[in-house]
Amino acid sequence: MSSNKPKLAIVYGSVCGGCDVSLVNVGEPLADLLTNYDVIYWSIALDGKLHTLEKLERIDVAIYMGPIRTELNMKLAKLIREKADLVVAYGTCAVYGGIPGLGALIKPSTLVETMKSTVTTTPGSEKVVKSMEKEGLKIPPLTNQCLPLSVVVEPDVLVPGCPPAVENVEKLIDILKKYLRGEKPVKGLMLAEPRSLCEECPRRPKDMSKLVIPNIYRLHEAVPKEDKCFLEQGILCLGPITRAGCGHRCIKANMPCAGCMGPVQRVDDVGLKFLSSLASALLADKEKELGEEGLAKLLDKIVDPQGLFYRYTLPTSYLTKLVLKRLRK
Amino acid sequence: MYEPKIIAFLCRWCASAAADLAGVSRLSYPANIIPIVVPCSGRVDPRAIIEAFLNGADGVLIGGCHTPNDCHYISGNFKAFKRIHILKKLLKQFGIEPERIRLEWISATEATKLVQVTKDFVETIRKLGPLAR
Amino acid sequence: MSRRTITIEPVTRIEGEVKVAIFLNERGEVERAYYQVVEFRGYEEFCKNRPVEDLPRITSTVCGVCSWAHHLASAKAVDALYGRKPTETAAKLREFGYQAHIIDSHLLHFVVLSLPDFALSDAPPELRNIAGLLRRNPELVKKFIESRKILRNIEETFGGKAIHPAFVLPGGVSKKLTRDDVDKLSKLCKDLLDITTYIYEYFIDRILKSKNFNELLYNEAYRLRTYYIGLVDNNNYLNFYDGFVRIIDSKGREVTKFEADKYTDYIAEHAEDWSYSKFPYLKSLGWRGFVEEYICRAGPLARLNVADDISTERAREAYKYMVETLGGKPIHNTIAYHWSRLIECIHASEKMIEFLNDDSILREDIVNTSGSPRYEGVGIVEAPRGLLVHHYQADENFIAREVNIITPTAINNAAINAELQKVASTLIKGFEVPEKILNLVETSIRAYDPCNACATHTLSLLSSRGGITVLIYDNEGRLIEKLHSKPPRLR
Amino acid sequence: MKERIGVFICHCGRNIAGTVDVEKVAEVISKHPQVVHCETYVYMCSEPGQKLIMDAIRNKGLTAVVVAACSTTIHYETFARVVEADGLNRYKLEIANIREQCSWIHINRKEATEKAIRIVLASIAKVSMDEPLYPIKAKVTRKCLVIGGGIAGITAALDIANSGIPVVLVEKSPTIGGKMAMLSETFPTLDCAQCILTPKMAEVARHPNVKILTCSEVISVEGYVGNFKVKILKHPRKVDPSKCRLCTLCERVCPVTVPREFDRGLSTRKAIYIPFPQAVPSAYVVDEEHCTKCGLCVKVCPTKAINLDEKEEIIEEEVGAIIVATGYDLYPGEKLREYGYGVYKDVIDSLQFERLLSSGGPTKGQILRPSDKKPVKRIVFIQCAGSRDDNHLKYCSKICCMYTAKHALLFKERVHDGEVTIFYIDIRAAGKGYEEFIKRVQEEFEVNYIRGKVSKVYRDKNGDMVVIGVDTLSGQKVTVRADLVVLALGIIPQLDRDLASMIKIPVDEYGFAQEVHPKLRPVECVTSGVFVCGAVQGPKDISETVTQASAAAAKVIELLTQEYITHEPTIAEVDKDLCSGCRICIAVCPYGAIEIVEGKAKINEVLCEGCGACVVACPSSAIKLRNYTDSQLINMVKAALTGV
Repeated sequence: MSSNKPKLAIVYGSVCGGCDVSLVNVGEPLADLLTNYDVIYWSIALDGKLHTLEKLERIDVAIYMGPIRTELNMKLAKLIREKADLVVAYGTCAVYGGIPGLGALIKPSTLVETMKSTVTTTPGSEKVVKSMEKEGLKIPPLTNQCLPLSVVVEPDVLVPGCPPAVENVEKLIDILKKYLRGEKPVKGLMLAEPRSLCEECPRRPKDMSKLVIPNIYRLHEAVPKEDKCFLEQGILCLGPITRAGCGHRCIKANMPCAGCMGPVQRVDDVGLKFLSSLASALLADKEKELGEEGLAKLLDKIVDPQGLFYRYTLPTSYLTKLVLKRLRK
Repeated sequence: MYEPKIIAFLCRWCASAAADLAGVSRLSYPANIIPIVVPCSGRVDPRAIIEAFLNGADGVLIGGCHTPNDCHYISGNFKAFKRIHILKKLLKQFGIEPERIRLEWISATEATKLVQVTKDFVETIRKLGPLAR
Repeated sequence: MSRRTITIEPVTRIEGEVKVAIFLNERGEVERAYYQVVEFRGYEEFCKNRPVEDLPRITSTVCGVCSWAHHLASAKAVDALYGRKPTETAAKLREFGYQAHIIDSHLLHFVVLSLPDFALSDAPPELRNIAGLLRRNPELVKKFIESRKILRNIEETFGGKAIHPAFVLPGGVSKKLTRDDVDKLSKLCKDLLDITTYIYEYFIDRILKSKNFNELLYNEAYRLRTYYIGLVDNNNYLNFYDGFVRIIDSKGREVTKFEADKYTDYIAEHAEDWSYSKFPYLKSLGWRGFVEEYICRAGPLARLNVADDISTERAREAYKYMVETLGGKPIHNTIAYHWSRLIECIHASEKMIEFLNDDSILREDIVNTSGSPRYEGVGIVEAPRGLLVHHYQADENFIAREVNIITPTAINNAAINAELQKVASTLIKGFEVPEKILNLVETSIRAYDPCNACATHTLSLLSSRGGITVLIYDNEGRLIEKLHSKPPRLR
Repeated sequence: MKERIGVFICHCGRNIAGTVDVEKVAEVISKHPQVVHCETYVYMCSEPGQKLIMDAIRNKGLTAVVVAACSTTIHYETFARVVEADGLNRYKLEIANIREQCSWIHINRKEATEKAIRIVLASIAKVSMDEPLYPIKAKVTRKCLVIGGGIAGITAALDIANSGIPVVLVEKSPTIGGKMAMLSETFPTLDCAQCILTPKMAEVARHPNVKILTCSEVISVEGYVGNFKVKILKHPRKVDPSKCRLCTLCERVCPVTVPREFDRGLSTRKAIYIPFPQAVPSAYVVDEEHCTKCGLCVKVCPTKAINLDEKEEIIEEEVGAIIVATGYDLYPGEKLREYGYGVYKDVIDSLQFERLLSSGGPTKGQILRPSDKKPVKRIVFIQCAGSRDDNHLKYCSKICCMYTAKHALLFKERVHDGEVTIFYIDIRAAGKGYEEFIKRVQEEFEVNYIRGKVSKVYRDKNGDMVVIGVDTLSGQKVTVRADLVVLALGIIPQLDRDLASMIKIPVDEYGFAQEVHPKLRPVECVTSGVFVCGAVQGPKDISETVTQASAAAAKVIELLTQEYITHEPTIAEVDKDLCSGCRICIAVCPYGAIEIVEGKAKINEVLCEGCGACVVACPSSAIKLRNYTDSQLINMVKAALTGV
């Protein structure tokens, strides 16, 4: 079954499957592309097995989805970088770590304890496995952290989005078509806008006067209006720091941006930057009136800054690096 | 004895002037404090604070002008206050002691306060131990 | 001859990373077979200390294939926690959008993941897939691709994003439906019903009558006489979004029927150290290992077994036909999961048209902001793959303190293992195992449409003893790689 | 370009070298890859020291200089001139302060030396990324806008005009003069208010450098210090002041009668009227709201001065500075229900009482009660009516104690056997001659001061006003009967919110204009080029108002006598390619220096003071602070920590 067509592999980290579905969702352009490539591995749709992949000396294009959470994920990530000419980090998890990245700093032992202590779990599970079978049944252990592909190897193309928007997947397909003709994209190409969601936000006001955050409301405290800037309603929205290019789908559903496209071009740490923006704009017109105490009270309404700022990017935060550095010492 | 390294971002108008006054008055304080003069406490970027930690600082002190009315730039001190407030909370979530960051209002005349604050802060950090253990 | 191990790695055309390990004895007979989930996610821990109202958006990413199920189960748990019953309009909007998702997931699974096993059973492995299907039956694939666009459009109308939607608030939804939306949806839903009917008829005319499908459908190895669990409404009719949890035994007798928040009285979970997925079981039966009689199954077939009837016309007819054909309820034939899926697709399509004719979906009261908080809430929905439970506890500031999620794939984990053992023992005789046979082993797994991202939202036991060795075998049982890894060192 | 940095380390005699091992510092610093020259000298600021620097710049082709010496505030200018003398840009110089912030505060030589090295390394990190910069220059329009034609506006306008700078004085009402024109006499000297004010009004009216626009409002302000563009809406006066001879014919034929504002409703006027005889401009005006356009006045006017079809007009002015002097208003008496203001005609406010006292007022200076025009014998004054009250105005209105005392005195002068009762909370008489004045009123004029709060005022069957209160000194309930009750209503700022936001004047919680610093910059607003004076900035009396008006004028003169404004170039700058126009920076900028132009933030170079608050706030990192960029700050931190 050897073919002259370039070889394409779609490989997983600890995926949720949403990226796969987003790829399938583009329909014809994908079908068209797949006829031009020899898809050697894509376990959701095809029957190629791991050993086939391992035996190959070279892959032309590899698309990696999901975060790296187990040693198997890690092995595959390194394997494709070694063998593939063009590596695509597909989806927020592969680019920034994604939501599973929220577990980046949780110790595996804690995870075990949590598992053991959920309300429905029976303590002291029986063993059905015979000891001699154990060796063959070893599961790949967890990596110490949950990492995006982009931290482990250097991808050629990055497609953020949880999952990537159809428009960006189509762009990727275009790139892969051009690749067939020998055109390789610039290294590190990010399929998203360099600027923030605010630029294309449908709620951008006509009167471009200052943006003051008047208060902080959680989603159970305020019903968002459908036509007004979320921040100006006191509802925390990551729009100002998040790359545009997602088609502002959440905003359309009247929900604030949670940042799945990752930070704008020049920002490398969402939390450290956005906390400044947020803090600055919060009651910027009432600072002296409220004083430190009054301001502190309002700021404390940001109950989970980590989860707010780093919902999709925790493994890439400098704070994560700092914690890991601290642990390594 | 463990000697912590501390970066002190001092606003040009108040805290740094207080440091100058401390010098003129020959008021001694620990050499652990390495001053970096900034235009305003509102210029201190949380990213720079974390950079200090990543490069070996065990504590970061930010000195600005008193609220509500002393800031040379009107409200830079409030900006610093709000940012540091969230930053500390964020650090806590990452398991890093928020006490490693200290924001203080020190007017140009308060050389003694500067001395007191720096001495106290060095002690606090000494008790916390090195950031990277 | 010595003992051998056969691994299928990864099991393909299912969602997530799974491995099958089959241990053969000296005579080449199957001694034990294991379905091993080797992917890890870890949600239950890192959802802690997050604001509970954010959990619907966070947990929707537990799984990208059934993100709507998680979004809504989470929403219901959050509603209960805040003590806010969603307004009638909000509940309808959620349920409306959810029908589209059921179809989305079912059709994707049927056409892309499973149909190649039946429609292309004679094809070589590299063509036993959607591409092969496109060659053999372009019309069907075209319809399928059309359905993707329609479904994406419908899902985006409600949820913003079709995958990982974001549109629920405690006690309601974030966005009203407009008259324009309804006009657009009318056309889409009508077209969708045509497509689901087409695919159903294709199945009845072409697949159901085919020899190889029939062989599997009635094959004793692919049949488990188990308990079933699923949601039913007040009339004991099929319902995906809301209702009571009903459990029946293998004879079809109702064992119990309970409301969501009582689930801990009935369901418990067992953990094994060789899988990142746990094994839920019925408390009344206790954990007895992979023994058919003590196992409970969830999913499309389970739903149709526990329900007395279906409310919509076409689906009801199709349902009756299946029950008659297979000799009455409960149906234990695992391959009938596929059939059930297509019946549900028709039901969901019909249900959407019903919603469109209900003017109350246009009302503006989409959020209920009052209610007395209970700080604990359970939300249960029928995910495409079966019963899904989200259970949260929060502090007085509505910060999550405990999170428990039980997924349908986990519920079916024991059944899959039991059936794997049965199928493998029946099919594998000797050390030479053709690829085709291994695919038949996988076919039994695919019937459940397991979703392993879901199943491994949390971690199973990790070996606490020293270094871990990962052995990788090829499908002939040869050890081809041995990986050593040190135990995690995070303190 | 690779930098060639020279580092010059000063011993400062023993001041630095006594604690810091300067040679060791030099040794370490010399190894820095960008440092091409490093030397130490006993006094770097001395002539020979300066020459060392100049020589090195010339001979070694230095592109940047670090002087490690004393505090920046001491010798920055000295060394800046040194590097400039040899053609280097002054912004390529950094001073590393190793004296005040190092040698003088440490004893341990090793520690001090190590720290000095860190400080110098941080300075090298900064200077290597400094850009050469040049001061920003902006032309100045030599004209000032004064908003408000009361005593504050008039004073400021005159001071500025007298210095030769043109002034546009904008007044909302048909005449200048403001509240002061309504007063009878002024405390504590009892000068006649009209007598001291009207000459000033006349002077400003005829001043060649002052253009007075009455019936006018500022409707838009754009631009920045030195270069404001202002639009003024001039409502039609409908009487040509140059033709009006004040013959009163028009007034006599006008069929419409309405209350007279100037007398606060205690008398009436016609729809065509003159606010008061000494009004400036000295001309009649048509009250557009009430005029029926019957045309009678037009017919009788002998000079054809009346044009009822006159339209409003928009006047555009370019000015370099703006003074806001819009004054105050009385707190609405209706809000104090328990005092019966607005219910009983014989409960009046302090300005109404001024009109009763005024010889030009409705009663020609006789004290007659409004309800039945009977002479008043018994009178009650209620101080702090609205002021110092948590339910109304929290602050003290400052002037009420004094004018109430004045009222009591003037009343007693006119009605010798009159009975005066004053309810007060405290007497605040801090001011030159003030305390003496109060004493005089209390003692010479036998005014009954009751310390206490009035709880109720009502009219009894006999038509007497009854005032019920508590004497807080004795704890007794007090009932006083009176013919007239005068409320010393608190004062509130008269500052339209739109106007405030247009000019970008911040206001305090009560709506008073906020100065930059209450002590050191009391007349400046944060918006550069905008100044405030008078009661719009806070309650104050006439003498303070005039003082502040002159202060504001002096600041304006200081600004507008320069041809150019020069401005520090170390300001913020936007990278348009990265800006998304999220509007956060606008909220952060304390100087209103940022606006969105074509979807992108734009920084006004003259207004920006370079604080850097926006740089940190910008979520796109699209703003940089020149010579204090993010990378400079981070590199300084790294350098300081890397150390030896």
